Amino acid sequence: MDNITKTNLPILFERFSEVFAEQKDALIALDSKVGDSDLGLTMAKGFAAATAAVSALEDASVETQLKTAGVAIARAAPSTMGTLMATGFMRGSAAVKDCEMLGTVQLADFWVAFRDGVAQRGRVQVGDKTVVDVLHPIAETMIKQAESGAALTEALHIAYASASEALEATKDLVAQHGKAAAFQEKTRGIQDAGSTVAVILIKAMADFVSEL
Amino acid sequence: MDNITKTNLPILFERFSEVFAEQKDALIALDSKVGDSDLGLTMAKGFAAATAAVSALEDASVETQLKTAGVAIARAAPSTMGTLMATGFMRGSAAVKDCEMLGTVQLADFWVAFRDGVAQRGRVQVGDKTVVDVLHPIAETMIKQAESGAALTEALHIAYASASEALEATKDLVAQHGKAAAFQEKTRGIQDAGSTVAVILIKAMADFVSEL
Amino acid sequence: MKKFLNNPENFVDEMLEGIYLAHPEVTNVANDLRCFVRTEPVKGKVGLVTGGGSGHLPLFLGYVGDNMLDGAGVGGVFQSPSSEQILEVTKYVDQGAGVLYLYGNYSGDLINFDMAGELADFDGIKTATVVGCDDVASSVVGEEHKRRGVAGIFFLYKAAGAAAAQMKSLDEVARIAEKASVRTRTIGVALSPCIVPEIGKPSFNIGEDEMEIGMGIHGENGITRKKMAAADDVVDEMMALILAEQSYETESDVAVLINGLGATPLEELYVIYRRTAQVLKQAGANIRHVFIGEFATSMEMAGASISVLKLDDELEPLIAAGANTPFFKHIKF
Amino acid sequence: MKKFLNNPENFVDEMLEGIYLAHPEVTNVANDLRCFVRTEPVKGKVGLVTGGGSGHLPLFLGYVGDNMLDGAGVGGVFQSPSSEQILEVTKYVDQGAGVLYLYGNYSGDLINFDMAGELADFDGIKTATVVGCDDVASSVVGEEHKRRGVAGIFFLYKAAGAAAAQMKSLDEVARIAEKASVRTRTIGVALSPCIVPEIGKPSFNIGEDEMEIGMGIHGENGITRKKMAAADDVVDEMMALILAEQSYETESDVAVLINGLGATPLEELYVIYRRTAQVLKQAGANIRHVFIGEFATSMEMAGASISVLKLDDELEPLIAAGANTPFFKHIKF
Ligand SMILES: Nc1ncnc2c1ncn2[C@@H]1O[C@H](COP(=O)(O)OP(=O)(O)O)[C@@H](O)[C@H]1O
Ligand SMILES: Nc1ncnc2c1ncn2[C@@H]1O[C@H](COP(=O)(O)OP(=O)(O)O)[C@@H](O)[C@H]1O
Ligand SMILES: [Mg+2]
Ligand SMILES: [Mg+2]
Ligand SMILES: [Mg+2]
Ligand SMILES: [Mg+2]
Repeated sequence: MDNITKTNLPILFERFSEVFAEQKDALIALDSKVGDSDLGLTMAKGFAAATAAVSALEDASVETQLKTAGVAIARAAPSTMGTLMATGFMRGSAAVKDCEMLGTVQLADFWVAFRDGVAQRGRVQVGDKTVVDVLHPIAETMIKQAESGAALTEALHIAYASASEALEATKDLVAQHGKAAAFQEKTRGIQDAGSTVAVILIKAMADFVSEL
Repeated sequence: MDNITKTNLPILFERFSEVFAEQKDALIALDSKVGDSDLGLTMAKGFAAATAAVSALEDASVETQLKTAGVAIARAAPSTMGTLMATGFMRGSAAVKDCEMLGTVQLADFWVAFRDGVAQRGRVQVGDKTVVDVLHPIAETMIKQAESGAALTEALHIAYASASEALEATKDLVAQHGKAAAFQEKTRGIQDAGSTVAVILIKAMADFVSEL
Repeated sequence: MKKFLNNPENFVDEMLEGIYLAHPEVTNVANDLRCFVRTEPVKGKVGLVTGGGSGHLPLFLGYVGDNMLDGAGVGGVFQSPSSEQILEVTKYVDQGAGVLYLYGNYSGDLINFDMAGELADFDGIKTATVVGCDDVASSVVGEEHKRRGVAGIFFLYKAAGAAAAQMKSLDEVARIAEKASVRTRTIGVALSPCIVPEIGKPSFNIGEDEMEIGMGIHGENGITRKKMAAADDVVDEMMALILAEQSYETESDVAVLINGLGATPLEELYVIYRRTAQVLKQAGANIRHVFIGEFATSMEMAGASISVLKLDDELEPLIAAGANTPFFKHIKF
Repeated sequence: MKKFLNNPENFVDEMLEGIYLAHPEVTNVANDLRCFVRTEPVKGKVGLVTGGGSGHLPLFLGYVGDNMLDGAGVGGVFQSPSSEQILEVTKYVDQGAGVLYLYGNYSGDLINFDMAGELADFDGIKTATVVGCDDVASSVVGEEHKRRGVAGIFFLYKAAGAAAAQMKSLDEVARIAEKASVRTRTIGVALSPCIVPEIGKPSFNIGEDEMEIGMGIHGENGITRKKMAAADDVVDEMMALILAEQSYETESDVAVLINGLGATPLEELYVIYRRTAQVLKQAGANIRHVFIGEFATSMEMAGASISVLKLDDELEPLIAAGANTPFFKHIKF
C-alpha cells in the first residue's frame, strides 16, 4: 500500500527510534566537531520518548499521533534540535489535520509545514548551514512529486536523494546559528550535524514505506 | 664621655639609619626564609623617619626625642617589627622621663622598659623565637652592669655580646608568632629576623658610645 | 578537576536543592527542580520569566524575587531549559496579566522560549518576549539583534521588574524592557577558561599571559586575543568599544555595571571601576548608579565585563528602585 | 601574572579610589585613603572599628555601613594597617560612647590595634577589643585564643553592629561580640593558591588533584592535604571538626555561613550548603539563618569555608537584623 495510515504510524516511530539509536555515536562525533556533542544523545532520547508516547495512545488520529510525538520530543530533548524536531512534528501534524492517511500530497503538506515551522522557530534561512538546508529540498521535492502525481514510495526516495545531495552541500557553508556559529570559518568543510538528522528521518520514512 | 646626652641623640639615630640602610638587603633575605621579605625595607624606612623626626626637633629633652622616634617609626613602618620597635622606644622614653643624660643605670631602665613593652605588645615570652629573645638578655645584662657600676661603653659591649649569643640561640627555636609561625618546624635552624634587628640596634649603640 | 561536586550529572539539581534549602522565598513547580518560581506570586502583576543555562549564578534564577523576576527555567550547565519547563513556570507565574519572557539572545533559548510561548498561547496565557543582546563584541552595528546577551541583562531585569511591580501592563513592561535593552552595551574580557562539570576540563585555553577581549560567557570567540596589559589600558580598550556606540551629549545619565566572571577578585573589579569612571566622566557621562560584583558569571572563569545603560527619566527611577531576591538586594536611598 | 592591575604598588590605593568613587556613603579621613570610615557617623553610638590586610574583600572594609561597622584600617595586601591609621579612624568614629576594636587574631593586627588603643587612650577615647578566632584548624581545643580569625568574624560584625545600633554601651557591645566569638566555629578548605600583586606569583602550591583542609586565608598550614574528594565527603570531613566542638542538644538554633574564598563558583557553594544543611539537621541543629556567597576571600584562591554560630535568644535577633553597607545588604523579614 502506498500510504501511511494511523495504524502504521507507531511502527514508523519505532523505526525512527531504532535508527537514531544506531546513529547515536555517529551523531555525537559529528556534533563534537563544532558543537557540544549532545546531538546523538538527544535524538536517541527524543525519538525513544516519541515512540513510547505514540504507542501509548489508543486508536488516535494521524494528527494526534504526530502531535503527541512532537510534544514528547520537546519534553525529552530540550536541545536546539530536539525542540526544532518537536516543532516540526507539531506543525506537520496541524498540516494533516483530519487526514485519514498520508499519501504523497499529504506528506508534501507535512514536510512543507515541518520545514516552515523549523525555519520560523530557528529564525534561519536556507544557506545558514542548519537542518533547514535539508528540510527545504525535502519539502520542495515532495511538492513537485505531489504535483506530478508520483506514488509515495517513489516520491520519498526522490526526496531522500535530494536531501543527501543537500547534506553534502552543507560542507561548503559557514554556520550562522547555534553553538557552531562561534567556530565561524572553521565550520567550512564539516557536514552540518542537524542536517544529518533530517536525512536520517527522510531515509527511514522512505525505507519504511517501501516495505509496507 | 660615658653618657648619651640630648645633643648626642640625633647623631645616634643617624647612625641607626645608616646601619639599617646597610643591612637592608641582609634583613630582606632573612625575612624571606619564613616571612614576607619586608623587614629590611620597613626597618630602613622606620629609622630614616625616626632620624628625620628627631633632627627636626629643637632642643628637645631625651624623653621627647625617644618618644618622637617611636611615633615616627610607627607611622612609617606599620609592620610587626615596626610597631614593636615604636613601642620599645615609646616605653623606653617614659622610663627615662626627666633624665638629662643616659648612663648605664638609665639605659638599663630604658632597655627593661623596651623589652617589657615589646613582650607585652607582642604577647610573647622568652623562647618564642622573637625579638624578645634578644631584648631580654640585653635588658638583663644592662641591669647587672648597672648594679655593678659599670661604665656605659663597657656595659653596652657586654650587652651586645650577650645579644649576639642569644641571636645564635634563636636558631634552635621554633617560631610561635607572626608569619613565621605558619612554617612551624621549618623555622628551626633559621636565625630569627626580628632578633637580628635587636642585635643591630645594641651594636650600633655600643659602637656609637665608644666613639663619643 | 578541582570542583566541589558529587556526580557531575547531579550538579545542577544538587545546586538547586541547596538553593531551595537556603531560601524558602523560592520554590519549584511541576515536580521539577528546574522549574524555579517565587513562592508567593503577586496577584494581578505581569509575570516576568527568564531562563538559560546553569553556571552563570546569580544569573538567571538569582534575580527571581521582589521587584525583579517571578520565575526561571533552569537548564543544564550552559544548556537551555526545555520549552516544557518554561511553560510550567509560565503557568504558575501568570496572574492574569500575561507573562514577559526576558532572556539572553542564544539559539537554544530563543527556540525553547518561542515554543513555550506558543504552548502558553494554547492555554490562553498572553506572552511577550524581549531578549538581551548587549554584547558589542558579538556583532557589528546594524546587526545588534544578532548579539549575544550577557551581564547587561541585569539592567533589563531591574527596569522591567520595577515596572511590573508598579502593576504596569504587559505591553508597558515589554516596552520598558526593550528600551533598556536598546540602551545597554556590554564589553567583556576573559583571562582564563572555565570547566563544565560534565566535561571535566577546560573547553578552550587562553595562554599564560593572554587575555581575550570580547569573549562570550561560554567561551565564544571575541574580538582580539592579545598580551595581558595594565588594567587602565584594558579598560580604555574596552570602553572605546562602548563609546563608539554611545554618546552622552544630549542625555548624560548612565548606570554602570562592573561584573566579575567568577575568579576575578572584587578588589580588581574596583580597580576596573576606577578607570571606567574616569573614562565615562571624560566622555561627559554622569554616573547615577553603580553596581559592582558578580552578576553574570561563567563558573570559575577569570575576567570581567563592563556594562553601561543610558538612562532617561523613565528608566532612572526603575534602576534606583529597591529589590530583594536571595541573590541580589538593592536598598533605595 | 593575570590580574587587573596597574603598578602593583598602587593596587590597594587604586582599589580604594574605585570604592570611594562608587560608594559615597563611605569616605576616608586624615588625608589617607586607608583610613576608611562611614561618611555619616551616628551620634552617641559606640563606634565599631575593624581592619586588617587587603585582599579579602568584602572583608574588612566592606562591612562598614548601617547596622554594621563604622570604620576600618586598610592594610596592604595581607598586611596590617598601621596603628596611626587605626588611631585616625578611631578618632573620627568615636562619638563619645567609646570604640570597639573587632578584628581577626593575627600578630600584626593585634600589635597595631593595641598600640592604637593605647594612643586613643591618651586622647581620652575609651576602647575595648574583641578578636575573631574562629578557625578550628589553627589550634587545638583549650588554645582557642591562638586560633586565626577567618570568615566567622562576619557573625561578630553582624551581632555587634546590630547591638551598637540599638545604642547599647561599649561594655554591652563588647560582651555581645565576645559571646558571638566564643560561639562561632569555622573550617575551611583550599583548592588553589592566590597571588599577592606585589609578589606576582603564587606563594605556595596545591597539587592538581589536591585540597588542603584547614588552610588559612593567607595560605597558612592546614590540618591535612589530600586528594580532592566528592563534595559531600569534603563537607562531612569539615563538619566533623565543627561538630566535635559544638552540640545542639540544649540549644539547637544556629546561623550558617558558606563562604567562597574567591574563585569557587556560587553554584558549588550551594552544593556545599546542601550537604552542610543535611549534616547539621542530622546533628539536631535548627538552621535559623543562612548566608552564602563571598564574605571573606583570599584574592583568587579556590576553596570555601563553613562557619556555624550557635545562637541564643540574644544573638538571634541581632543576626536577623537588617544591615546595609556597600558590600553587604540584609533585609529583615
Ligand atoms: N537557529 C537554528 N535554527 C535551525 N537549526 C539550527 C539552529 N541552530 C542550530 N541548528 C541546527 O542544530 C544543530 C545542532 O543541534 P544541537 O546539537 O541540538 O544544538 P545545541 O547542542 O547547540 O543545543 C546544528 O547542526 C544545526 O543544524
Ligand atoms: N607577636 C610578636 N611579638 C614579638 N615579636 C614578634 C611577634 N611576631 C613576630 N615577631 C618578630 O617580628 C619579626 C618579623 O617582623 P616583620 O617582618 O615586621 O613581621 P611581619 O612582616 O609579619 O609584619 C620576627 O622575626 C619576630 O622576631
Ligand atoms: Mg549539540
Ligand atoms: Mg546542546
Ligand atoms: Mg616580615
Ligand atoms: Mg569569585
